[in-house]
Amino acid sequence: MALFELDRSQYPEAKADGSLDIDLASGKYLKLWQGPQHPGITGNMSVELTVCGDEVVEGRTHVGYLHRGFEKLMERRTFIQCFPIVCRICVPEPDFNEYCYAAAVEELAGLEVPERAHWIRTLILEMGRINSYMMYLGGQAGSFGMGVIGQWATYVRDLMLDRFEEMTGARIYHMFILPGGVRDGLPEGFAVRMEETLREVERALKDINDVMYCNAVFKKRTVGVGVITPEMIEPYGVTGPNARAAGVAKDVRKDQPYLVYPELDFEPVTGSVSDIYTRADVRRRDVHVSIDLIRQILQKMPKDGPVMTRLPNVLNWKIPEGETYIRGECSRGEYGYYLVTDGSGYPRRVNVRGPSYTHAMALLEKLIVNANISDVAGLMVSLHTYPPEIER
Amino acid sequence: MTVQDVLSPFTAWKNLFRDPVTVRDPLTERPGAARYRGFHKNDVAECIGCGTCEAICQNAAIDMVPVDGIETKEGDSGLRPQIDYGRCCWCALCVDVCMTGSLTMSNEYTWIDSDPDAFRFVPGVDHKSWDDAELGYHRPDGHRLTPPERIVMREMDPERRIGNFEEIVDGYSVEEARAEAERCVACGLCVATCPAHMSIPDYIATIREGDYEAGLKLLYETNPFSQVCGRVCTHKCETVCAVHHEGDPIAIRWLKRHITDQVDRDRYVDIIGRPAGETGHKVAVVGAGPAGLTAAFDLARMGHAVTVFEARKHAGGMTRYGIPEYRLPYDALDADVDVIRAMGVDIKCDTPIGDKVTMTGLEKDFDTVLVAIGLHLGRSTRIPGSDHPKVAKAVDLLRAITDGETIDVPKTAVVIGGGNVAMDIARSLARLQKQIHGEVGMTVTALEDFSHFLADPEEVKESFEEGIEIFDARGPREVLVDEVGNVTGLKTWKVVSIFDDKGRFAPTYDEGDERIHVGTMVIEAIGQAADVALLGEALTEKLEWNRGRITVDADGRTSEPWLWAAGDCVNGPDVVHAVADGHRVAASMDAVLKAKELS
Amino acid sequence: MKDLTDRLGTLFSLGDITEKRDDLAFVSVAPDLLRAVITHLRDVEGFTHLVLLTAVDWIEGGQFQLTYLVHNRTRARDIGLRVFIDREEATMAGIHDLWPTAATYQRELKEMFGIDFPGSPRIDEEFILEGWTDIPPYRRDFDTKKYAEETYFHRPGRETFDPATHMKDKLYPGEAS
Amino acid sequence: MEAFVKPGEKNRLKERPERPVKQELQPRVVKTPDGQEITVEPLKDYYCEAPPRVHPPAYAKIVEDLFNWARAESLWILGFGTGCGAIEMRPLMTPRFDAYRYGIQWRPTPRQANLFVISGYLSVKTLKRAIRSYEQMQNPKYVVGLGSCTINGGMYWDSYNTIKRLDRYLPVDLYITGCMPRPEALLAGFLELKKIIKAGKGEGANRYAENFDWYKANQKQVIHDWDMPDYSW
Amino acid sequence: MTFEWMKIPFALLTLFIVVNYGLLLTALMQKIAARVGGRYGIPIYQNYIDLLKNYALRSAITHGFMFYLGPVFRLTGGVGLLLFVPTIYGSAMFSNMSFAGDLILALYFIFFGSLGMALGAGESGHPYSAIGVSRGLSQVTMAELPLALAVFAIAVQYQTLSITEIVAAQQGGFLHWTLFTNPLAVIAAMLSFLGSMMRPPFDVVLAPQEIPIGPPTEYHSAYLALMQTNRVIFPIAKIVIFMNLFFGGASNWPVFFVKVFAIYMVSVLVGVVFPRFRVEQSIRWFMVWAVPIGIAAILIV
Repeated sequence: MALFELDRSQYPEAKADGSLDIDLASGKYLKLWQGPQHPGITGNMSVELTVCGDEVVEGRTHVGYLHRGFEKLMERRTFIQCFPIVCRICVPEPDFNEYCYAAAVEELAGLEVPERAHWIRTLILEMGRINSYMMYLGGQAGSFGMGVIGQWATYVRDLMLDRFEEMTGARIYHMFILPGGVRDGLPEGFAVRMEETLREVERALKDINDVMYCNAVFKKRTVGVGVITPEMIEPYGVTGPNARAAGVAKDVRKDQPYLVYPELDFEPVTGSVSDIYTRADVRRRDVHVSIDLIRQILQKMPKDGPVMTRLPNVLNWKIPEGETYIRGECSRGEYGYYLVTDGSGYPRRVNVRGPSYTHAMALLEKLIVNANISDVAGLMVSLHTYPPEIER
Repeated sequence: MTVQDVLSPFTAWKNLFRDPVTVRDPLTERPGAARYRGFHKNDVAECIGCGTCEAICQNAAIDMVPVDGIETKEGDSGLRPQIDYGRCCWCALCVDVCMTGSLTMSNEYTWIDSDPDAFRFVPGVDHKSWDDAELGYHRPDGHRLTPPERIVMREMDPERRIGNFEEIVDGYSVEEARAEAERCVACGLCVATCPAHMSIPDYIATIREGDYEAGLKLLYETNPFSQVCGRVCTHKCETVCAVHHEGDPIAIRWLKRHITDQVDRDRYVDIIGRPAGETGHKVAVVGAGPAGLTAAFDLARMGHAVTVFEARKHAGGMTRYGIPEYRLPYDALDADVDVIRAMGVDIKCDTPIGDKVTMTGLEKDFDTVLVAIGLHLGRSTRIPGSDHPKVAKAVDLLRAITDGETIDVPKTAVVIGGGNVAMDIARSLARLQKQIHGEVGMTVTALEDFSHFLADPEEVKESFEEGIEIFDARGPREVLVDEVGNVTGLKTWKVVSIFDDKGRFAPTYDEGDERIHVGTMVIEAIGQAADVALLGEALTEKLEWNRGRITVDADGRTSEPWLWAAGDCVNGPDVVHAVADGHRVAASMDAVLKAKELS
Repeated sequence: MKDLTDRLGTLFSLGDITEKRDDLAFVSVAPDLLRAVITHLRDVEGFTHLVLLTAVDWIEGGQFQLTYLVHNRTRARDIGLRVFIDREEATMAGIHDLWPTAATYQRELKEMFGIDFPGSPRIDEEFILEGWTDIPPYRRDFDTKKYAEETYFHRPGRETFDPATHMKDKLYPGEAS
Repeated sequence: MEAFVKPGEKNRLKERPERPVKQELQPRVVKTPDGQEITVEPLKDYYCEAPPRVHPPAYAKIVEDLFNWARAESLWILGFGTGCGAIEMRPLMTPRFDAYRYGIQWRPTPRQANLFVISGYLSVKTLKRAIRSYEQMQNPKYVVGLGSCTINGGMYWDSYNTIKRLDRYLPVDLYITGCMPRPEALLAGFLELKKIIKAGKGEGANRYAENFDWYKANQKQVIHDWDMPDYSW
Repeated sequence: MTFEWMKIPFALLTLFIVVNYGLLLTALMQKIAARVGGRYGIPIYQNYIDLLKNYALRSAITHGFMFYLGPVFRLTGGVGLLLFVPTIYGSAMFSNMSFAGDLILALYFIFFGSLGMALGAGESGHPYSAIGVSRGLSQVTMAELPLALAVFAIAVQYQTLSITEIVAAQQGGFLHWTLFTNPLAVIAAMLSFLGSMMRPPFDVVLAPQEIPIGPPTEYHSAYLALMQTNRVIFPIAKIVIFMNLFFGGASNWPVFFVKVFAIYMVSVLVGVVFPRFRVEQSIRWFMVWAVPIGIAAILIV
């Protein structure tokens, strides 16, 4: 209805760098801060909105509330001491940090990882992916005021955390994948309990599908909102489900297979138009892929064999000079570790490339313009970003 | 948008009729998983306080603190880890690295307090509710952060080595040594056990860094017999090595040897440093063994004029005359002696005390005197037939071999004794037998059984490899002599026990298990005594004695103010002990001499 | 990867080339050539995805190494461009016009390393830190432990003993070494 | 609890240059849509400045006991995930653990919340917001430090950007150790907090007001751009 | 009709019953919603504690006179609404202050609270309050429209503006309820009811994830307690109107409890399973669906 269309001609012109010259003194605009203390924000970050009526004229992401200086701290920790700290970079899916870091160290130190450790690592990463998506599903529904999805999703995530707990000995920060392999094999009867959990996940997914995806109001809120056009993908470094929803069938698991992905059978999930709905849908289907992958892994993985290579004395561990980049496909996109060593017992530099770095900064600031205030939270959640991996 | 989209969401209401999935009582119904990394437990009896957990903790959460009721002793620092739960991140690296496996985790995870200073405790000492928890994280089998296996020392094949006196072990290559040095966790528990308190972790660190000259300097600060000790030290340090608890100890002795091998011998004196300026004091040392020479070395570096009187042809004492060449090549010993000489020590060989030089003379001519005469008299079993000329003492034979004297090598011989000296003489004679007769015919009979054997395991292993027969738990009863008067062998009984209830030496035998060991010669290697005759009667009278040994105080000082005694003759046979003694005596003498200056 | 570096070598004068894996190589490029090389990689060779832009502080050599990692999505391979710039006058031309998202990386480098990218959007704005007055924290000469000890409160009352020293004090006090 | 030290006594802070007030916080003249011109002084207008006050228990003991019981049984947590521990708040409030059963709810605005759960480490930037949020909460209010990093810095003990001891900056009633503490531990902590409140010991807000200068000095020592009033209830 | 002073204690008794019922009912609704999520939810008495707690908070701040009056207005709206509608049909004790034209007054009171709230929340100076108020007013206005149309329809139908008379007209079996005599009006009114219950899909006014809880953002302590009290009275008062107008009223307390619960449940039934509309979407939705039905209801009559 044309009745509600706003006249955008009165908005200020964007400058070359995309910023706007907004005269707050004119009284036409209102400055709004979403976050850091704001229930609609993902994690602890904030968005500075300049609104005109209900429309956002400009949005600026502010991060740093969770900055702990990991990259600096790692420079003064030995290679083994870095291993417990890396997982803290991303809370909902910490295992990716552990894997990337371990793989980078293994490559530079020339360690061979036992076959079974690869399988267990893949298993952990896929379990973590489900968890991360469940977290997202709850957040996405919650951002539109549908709390019940969050209840279900968090519950099945919790069941998955139980599996994590019995396998790794911890709920959130598993600290299980360390350079050289993994700590231990699977506990007795793990596959059976895992299958039960997977069934629960599937059941919850079906319910969520019925209630959230086949929902007139949800569709109304999300279809066609916050579209990432294919043209935006390269300039804004969009990866993962955000890009796949736009039809870019790029998945690191397929393109540059790592761990045991070459031996697993799956197809990357894609969509057609990357709006909030499709992105949510891609993620839902991705959970199904992960469930299938976990089943394949549990079926195909070797039942015995070592899970840990013999490490040198970690207290005196030095790694020859070199640099490398390890990437993987986490639930949010491309996760990578850039590790530089200088022959000493400490990393020279570690740089963590989290997908949120591009998604929550440049991309969000781009997408947020002309959005409705009501959609800001939903839009932000739909990019599936976690601030700690931006500021680390 | 379809009608389905409007109706489908209402399916959520079916949950209304399902039971909630909530855990009714989360506080009691949810124990941590079997592998849960909860709060720490420590088996304080197992723990050795090595501090490896502290070293690996990236959060600086662990302090090593003294604990009431836990004594500091060899191989146990008496410290126990205190964990600050205001720092811990439950990564369990401390558990993974724990050298004894004493540190584990429970599956308990709830600790609440309004006092922020309360979150600090010594696991296993400060009693907590989770101390008895059965579940929880333990290091999985095979998951090690420090390599437990020692780098194998390459040595000559038994076939090749048996015919000669060449050194058996090859020594580590640089790569091997570095790999072995990297296994060290630098806890420093070994330092206290080493009689000379060598700075072991520090010199091992120099191997990792490849800085051998720094390593050599560290070695000679505490041990002028580094080359000797690098080969034949009894390495007590390795018995308390933290790695030893769940793996092979670090090859500390071989690493020490590796440092000395890596530095050119011409550079030694420059690296070690020249002695300080002269003080004008004169010191006499009787006996150029490890104890005497170490004291001489130290005193010379302090600037005193030291003269060493040695009865034999060469310096070195028991290290030369007691240890066969295949274990300690003479050039290594000579090199160490040369270093000591280079410090300005005057070593007078072939100068026995008694005739030309007497103790009374030394007392007059020198400010202080050290007696370090070692144990050069072999003890006898006193069994029937042991006075036969073909029954020899091991020390005498070894000396003869060292001095290159021709000895009558029997085709078959029996050794009585199970210590290292027994092995030395057996293996030396075996070599000579091989050279002369073409085959080995040695038998060793030991009082102890193999599980309590006195000789080093590797000595035993190598002896077997060289074709020497070893019988354990055999008590010698009689040397058998045939009617012509030739020794034909040794009769032994099976040993039932060696010590009585009170721990006194009183072996009992099973007479039914008798055995005849064939041999044309019997060698006694059951212990040595000091030859104290050289002290002279007057002095012997004046000194205090305890079971045939001179009584000395902790510094090695005798009851005579000018006289010190050190080494095997006061402490029993051990090279590195002798070195430690030498240091102690030197420090004590130096203090006395300095005090004299002041007064 | 060899074919690519060879082709690049014919067009530009490159520095060290490190083949890390079949799908990853690092190439050193002079600062003034960077733009040409990276534009060529993007437009001609299909390296359209800027993976990361970060810096390494080689304080011993007085240099910052900037690493531009670009990725070819179709052929699934990466090339990292190493650019060494002077540590004292750390300034570099930005690539935010090639990839808008690079502006974020450049802002971070400005704040955490003190490397300036003149003209980059919001380059002087605070990014992660707030009210920071010390030297940029990712520089090697910034000692985070010392800073933390000076600035924040640590809970007192902790004391630790070195096993070797403690054993010396207990078992053989006063003896040498 | 360690004795309160007078401000300045332990000031080890290096001299730091004065930072200029941000442009958006400087006074300016704003023209309203109807043409009026009004002066805006953000530092005054955006905040409600007033000194903090000690509110001692005002009623007879039996009434206070009743009130404390009500306060304990109705804990409203401020929805501010300051650190990674916040991730375990979600399971706590969802079916598995369902903390609502214990009268625990979350509120999106500090005005209506009574319990501030500091979920882990606080970066300096977040500390500033946490202080503001805390001060906007109404007396009595409670702070729970969640995780090791609130006790003694945790694994960020040598980080240049996180505070190490929460009790220096906010009055903390309770600590739950762990990294991170599980929902069960949180729940146990909240139940423990209830006991504290019922015993009338949850007087953190008054402690804060009494030692206001000390807290402020500590806060200002790490927050370098202090562009807000000292207290803004 | 003369004013009987005895009505005052009876009205207060009604108020007391309604407050308690409201406190329990809202808790019960929360428990029901929690069940759908798979959990138990708050204890049934939790609302009492929360209320007591909020009254017992020691400090409270004010942003100005209107800020203080906001909750008072809001509560007045709720109480007033309740007092001017007959709760129990046929009971002299519980017909409150109902009179011939009370329907109009009731409609006015529904609006009155929102207005007062708007003024008070506006005074708090919080931008989210302001946004919430603007959203609230536009949505409430829009949601009132179908209700007004429906009320108009039944006023025409029953030819009276007295709620009591409308209830009287519906007696004699449930087929006499407006629900069956004029279903279109009821549908329009119920859609409006959904819109005014602050539950999804029409809770954009509060929308914790967008404008953390909108108008009441700044309200706390006793202010909040006042509003909480209102929050239990007002919906019930509103439901009483709906019950009287469309569902035959209640002739005794048990019927009252059941009917109020059932009508309340409608909003929960929808609210739990749908996300929220944006404000312009909900306005559009009322325009497209509710208003035409309301007009149709009038036309049919």
